[in-house]
Amino acid sequence: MQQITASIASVRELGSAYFFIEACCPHIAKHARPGHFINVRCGSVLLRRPLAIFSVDGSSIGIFFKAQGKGTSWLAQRRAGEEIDILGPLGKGLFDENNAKRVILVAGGVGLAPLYFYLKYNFHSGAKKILFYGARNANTIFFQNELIDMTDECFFVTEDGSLGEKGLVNEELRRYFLTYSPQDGDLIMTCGPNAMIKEIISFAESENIPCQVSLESYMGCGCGVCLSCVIPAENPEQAGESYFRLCTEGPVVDSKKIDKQKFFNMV
Amino acid sequence: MQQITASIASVRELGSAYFFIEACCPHIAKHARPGHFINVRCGSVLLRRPLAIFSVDGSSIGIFFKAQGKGTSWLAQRRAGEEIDILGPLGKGLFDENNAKRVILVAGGVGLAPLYFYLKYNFHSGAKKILFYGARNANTIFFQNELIDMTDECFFVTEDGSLGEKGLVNEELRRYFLTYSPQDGDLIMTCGPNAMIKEIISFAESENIPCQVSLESYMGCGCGVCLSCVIPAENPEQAGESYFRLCTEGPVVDSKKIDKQKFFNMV
Amino acid sequence: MHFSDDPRLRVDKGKLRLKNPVISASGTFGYGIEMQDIAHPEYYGAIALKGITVKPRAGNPPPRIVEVSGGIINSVGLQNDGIYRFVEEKVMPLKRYRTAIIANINGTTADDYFFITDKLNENASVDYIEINVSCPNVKEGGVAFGKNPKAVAHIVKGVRAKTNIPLMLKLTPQVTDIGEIIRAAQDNGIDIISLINTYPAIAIDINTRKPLLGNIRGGFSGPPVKPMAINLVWEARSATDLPIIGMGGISSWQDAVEFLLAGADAIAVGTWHFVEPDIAAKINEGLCNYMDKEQFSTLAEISGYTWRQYNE
Amino acid sequence: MHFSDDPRLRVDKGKLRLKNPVISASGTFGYGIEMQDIAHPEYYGAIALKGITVKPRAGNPPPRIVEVSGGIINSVGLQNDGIYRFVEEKVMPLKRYRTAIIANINGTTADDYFFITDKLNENASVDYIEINVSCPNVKEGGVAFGKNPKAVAHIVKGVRAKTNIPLMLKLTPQVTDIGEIIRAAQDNGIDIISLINTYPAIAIDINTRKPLLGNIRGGFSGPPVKPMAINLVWEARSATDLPIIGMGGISSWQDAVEFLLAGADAIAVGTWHFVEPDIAAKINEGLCNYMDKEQFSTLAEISGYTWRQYNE
Ligand SMILES: Cc1cc2nc3c(=O)[nH]c(=O)nc-3n(C[C@H](O)[C@H](O)[C@H](O)COP(=O)(O)OP(=O)(O)OC[C@H]3O[C@@H](n4cnc5c(N)ncnc54)[C@H](O)[C@@H]3O)c2cc1C
Ligand SMILES: Cc1cc2nc3c(=O)[nH]c(=O)nc-3n(C[C@H](O)[C@H](O)[C@H](O)COP(=O)(O)OP(=O)(O)OC[C@H]3O[C@@H](n4cnc5c(N)ncnc54)[C@H](O)[C@@H]3O)c2cc1C
Ligand SMILES: Cc1cc2nc3c(=O)[nH]c(=O)nc-3n(C[C@H](O)[C@H](O)[C@H](O)COP(=O)(O)O)c2cc1C
Ligand SMILES: Cc1cc2nc3c(=O)[nH]c(=O)nc-3n(C[C@H](O)[C@H](O)[C@H](O)COP(=O)(O)O)c2cc1C
Ligand code: FES
Ligand code: FES
Repeated sequence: MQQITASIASVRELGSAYFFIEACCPHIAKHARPGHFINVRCGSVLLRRPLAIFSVDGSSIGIFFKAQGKGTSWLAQRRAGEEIDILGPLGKGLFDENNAKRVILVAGGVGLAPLYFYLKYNFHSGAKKILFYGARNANTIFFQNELIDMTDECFFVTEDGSLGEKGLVNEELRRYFLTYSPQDGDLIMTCGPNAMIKEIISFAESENIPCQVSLESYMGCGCGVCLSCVIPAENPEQAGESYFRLCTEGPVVDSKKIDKQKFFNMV
Repeated sequence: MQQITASIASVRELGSAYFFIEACCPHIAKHARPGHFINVRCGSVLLRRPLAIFSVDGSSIGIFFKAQGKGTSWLAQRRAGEEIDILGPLGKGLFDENNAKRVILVAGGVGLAPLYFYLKYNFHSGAKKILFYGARNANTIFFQNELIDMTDECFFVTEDGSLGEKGLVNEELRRYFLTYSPQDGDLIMTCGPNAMIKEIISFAESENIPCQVSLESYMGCGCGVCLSCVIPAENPEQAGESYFRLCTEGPVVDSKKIDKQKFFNMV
Repeated sequence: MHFSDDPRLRVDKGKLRLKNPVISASGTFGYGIEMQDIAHPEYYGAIALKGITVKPRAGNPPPRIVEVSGGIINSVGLQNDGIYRFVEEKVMPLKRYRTAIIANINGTTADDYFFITDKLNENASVDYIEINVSCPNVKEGGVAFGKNPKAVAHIVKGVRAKTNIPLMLKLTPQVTDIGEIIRAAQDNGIDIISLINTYPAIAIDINTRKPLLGNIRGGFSGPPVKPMAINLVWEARSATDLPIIGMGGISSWQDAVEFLLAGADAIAVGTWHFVEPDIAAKINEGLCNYMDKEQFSTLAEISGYTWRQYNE
Repeated sequence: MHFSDDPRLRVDKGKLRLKNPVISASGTFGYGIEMQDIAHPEYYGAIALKGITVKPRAGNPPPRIVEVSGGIINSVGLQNDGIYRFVEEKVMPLKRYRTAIIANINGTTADDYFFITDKLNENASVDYIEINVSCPNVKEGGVAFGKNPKAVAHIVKGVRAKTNIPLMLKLTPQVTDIGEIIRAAQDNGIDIISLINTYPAIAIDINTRKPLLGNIRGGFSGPPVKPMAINLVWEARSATDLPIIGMGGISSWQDAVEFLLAGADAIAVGTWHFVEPDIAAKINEGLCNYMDKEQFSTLAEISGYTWRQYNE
């Protein structure tokens, strides 16, 4: 973990308020693994904003984000050559394909970020990779060529059908498995809006497919000291473990670790 | 009084952190008189910052200021075409030459602003105008040609002697009057740092020369509602009048109105 | 029709009856007419005038205001001309506008409050009396009364005995239990609760090593106090059914809605007048749009909405 | 030599003896070692560990933190593994660093405090015990104790009877008279006063009309609370000669100096850890430079400097 004033190498406006920024931070770039995130100071906003690492290129890392509120909007207005204050790499629970034979990745919106990194990082791994990437419409499905290149099968899903299948990404996933039933060695990795995650988890658990999910929560420190970012834990050993810290035990966790009922009530 | 989102016509960096900005605000420009000020919203700074009106040109007004802290630094970074939120014209006590025959103006640093406006506004008035303009060095004496044009006599005074006389402007004033003694119909107008003002007032009062002084104080509203900007009053009629509001009874006041002892202790 | 006159914005709870819920907080809007070019008195449901005392008061030595931590600290110290000149010079000029007038009354003794009330009652020229027992900027009385439930009970009772003009009590946030103060006032006939006044605060210049305010200590207000004020409004709502005027850090119609949801029946704007003098009009407009969007037809439905979800 | 070890920064007043005046505020720096890559434990004069209770506690439902008005509201609610696992798992790993260790202890009953103290006393592994009677995020005990001088007296007395470990009392700002609480603690053997904890606060989302925190109410901290905290340090200094640890909104060495001038003998940083994890090192460096510039040779000369100008 390092705090660094990183110089911005490039800023790309991808359209529809989505941005891609590359920043030079050799230490973070060197240690980054899929699932890791950084915590970025965003102008006069107080708390740092957590963003997944999307890619690593030499001594730079890339982030892919949507300008939502004050913090990410400030970030979106940066220019190449300016500096940003970054803390990273953060997170201990990471995407880990282990001995999976077939990895099914399900991304919703900017939830693509850590999964994209997974695909790039594990390009040469033995597992078969199938991506389901959902977004509102064709304008918000990014990096299409790269994604097709990095996967064995790649499905784009849009709510309005303007690209790929029409509908929600979780419906598409379900449909896929109706045709090609689950196999031994399947592993689902997912990141996206909570409504989507909820569906993916229920599906995975009902089909007994292991499921790694990258979650979000409000974070204070990003480093495990404030206990703000917690997620309800399934079967805690004692009261002090009823919640786990997403920043240090996640952001990627096995879906089994989450007390689903509490978590989905909460979000 | 009007609150207006004024478009910035021009920004000139004068050097040494001094700036001149022109902004389009027809109503204010129309009603502005020497001594009037505006209250400007400066980015994320909470309170508006008071600045004297320096000049009027058609439907624009000019301000002349030094980037001191957060507010004025923000202002200094504006660019032509951007907008600023202005309240003005503010102030009721103004520079008023009445029937003075000879007006002696004493300016220190940015204290030049309202006096410059006075000179411009009263260019055709009958009074003789003598300006003493002091600053740290030659780099911080601005508008020299215009000032020479607008005055009958014009003395520049710098602390390091790099332009005009060397020393403090109040010493120069005293020296002048040693040679050309006070006359009936003399009137002093002054604006500048408190240390200077103190000297000017004592001199004027000891020589029985009427003295109009433009003061500064911390302001909340600039419009008379908060009672923050007060100055100790000489001979108040009752306790409620021990202090007067600088924003509505000033910023220009007759030196006789000020409880000098209290005021100079305070600043 | 101006938004400020939209009938949906009417406040009508107990003794609090206003054409709209936006009030100017005492001490931040002078005597209501100074800024009429840009902030017309009729934008307001009511105008709370600068605090008055029996005798004229000089107020505190300047500097009286300083900007820190996103807010301001003020130590005006109740500079005013006293009750004798108040009605004629301050109230009368405002009478011709369609807005309610609130006299904010202060004392260094309980008798001061009673005396001022008598005077105000004689000519019945104000619509509400706001008993200020929360000024942090005076040496005697002020917040010392507001921190003591017995003193509050005594003052409210005495003032109540002197007048039928609806009474508000202006509370300090710097207390252990705001409910205790409210109950003491309610038991003695208060009609309306108004909160919060400023928080005692100090700022020191590390170079001169002197306090930035002439009076050392002042009262903190502006946006930073909002989350604490919302909490106190919530607590006040839990302590009483009386109408509540919520304030502290309001700078937008969204803030106003937040106070209403927490339990306020009306709101007041203080510090933000210095930033956006036309804030009252903007809040009324924002409230009307919010009511359209969220399909509220009366302000009363918004007032306490969130509080009720957890307390009924 | 690192600035944090500069001998001029030593604090040596009563029972408070630290190598430098910068402390990590409880709950904002975990158990001291999590961030050591960027914020080394040895930058600190002392580290206050996350609050502990007798039994493990789940803490409050998320969301537990929200950013509002330039500060944050948290409602962590003392999630911890309980005293039994504390010494072995939390204190021991920190022992090998040159910094003092403060255990922040909490209870829903007075006996809880006594029990924890017994355990801590047995193995004498911590340097200070901070009695937290000011947590706004627990239903029982917590701030309810800290608002009541009798409860404070009782708890301090009982804890004192159990140990010679120097005792700190962590105070809530939400009281009528902080002096009263301090005197109650001092009369019963407290060694050091530590203030402020967070202000009770609420934020409501006007679209969902729900509170932003899972627990409705939380504690407000960060830069906005500074001027109020400075005032309370000033008041604490006026009430006692005991060493004072000042905190609330510190985000720079300048803020630290301001607290010292107002009367603090040491300071703690909380929220700002989340923004600048290396803040402790920066404060120590800034303090050294300030001492050079202003020609102070000991920290004690700065502590209370401004307060003394008006009180001696
Ligand atoms: C581990 C992790 C990885 C993330 N990766 C990405 C990514 O790669 N790309 C991307 O676009 N977004 C990502 N996010 C979400 C991103 O952090 C939020 O969009 C961002 O914080 C919003 O800040 P804002 O100031 O723009 O919006 P705000 O107006 O402050 O808030 C908008 C919403 O953002 C969320 N949010 C606000 N503050 C925080 C905080 N301190 N911590 C967490 N969430 C917060 C809240 O849900 C809030 O309602 C990630 C979040 C987490 C926790
Ligand atoms: C009537 C009047 C007219 C003025 N005209 C000019 C002018 O023409 N040109 C010019 O350069 N300066 C002028 N000033 C001074 C100018 O207002 C301050 O320099 C400015 O407010 C500083 O703000 P800041 O945020 O840059 O600095 P800060 O860092 O906020 O403060 C620096 C200093 O500015 C002063 N100051 C800060 N806030 C206020 C406030 N709300 N009201 C008054 N003073 C404050 C204080 O003395 C403070 O120590 C005038 C002041 C007054 C009262
Ligand atoms: C400059 C100033 C003067 C004030 N004078 C008074 C007063 O005379 N009487 C009173 O009850 N409150 C007074 N207050 C407190 C305000 O009415 C209000 O309660 C407080 O500022 C909180 O609201 P805000 O955050 O919107 O400013 C004053 C506040 C300020 C800033
Ligand atoms: C996330 C968080 C958790 C906290 N937990 C505790 C705690 O367990 N015990 C305690 O005494 N104070 C706790 N506090 C209060 C801080 O120690 C400190 O008193 C307060 O935040 C004010 O300082 P600041 O403005 O620098 O944050 C906590 C504060 C925060 C923000
Ligand atoms: S964000 Fe602080 S513990 Fe996870
Ligand atoms: S600045 Fe508010 S009365 Fe003068």
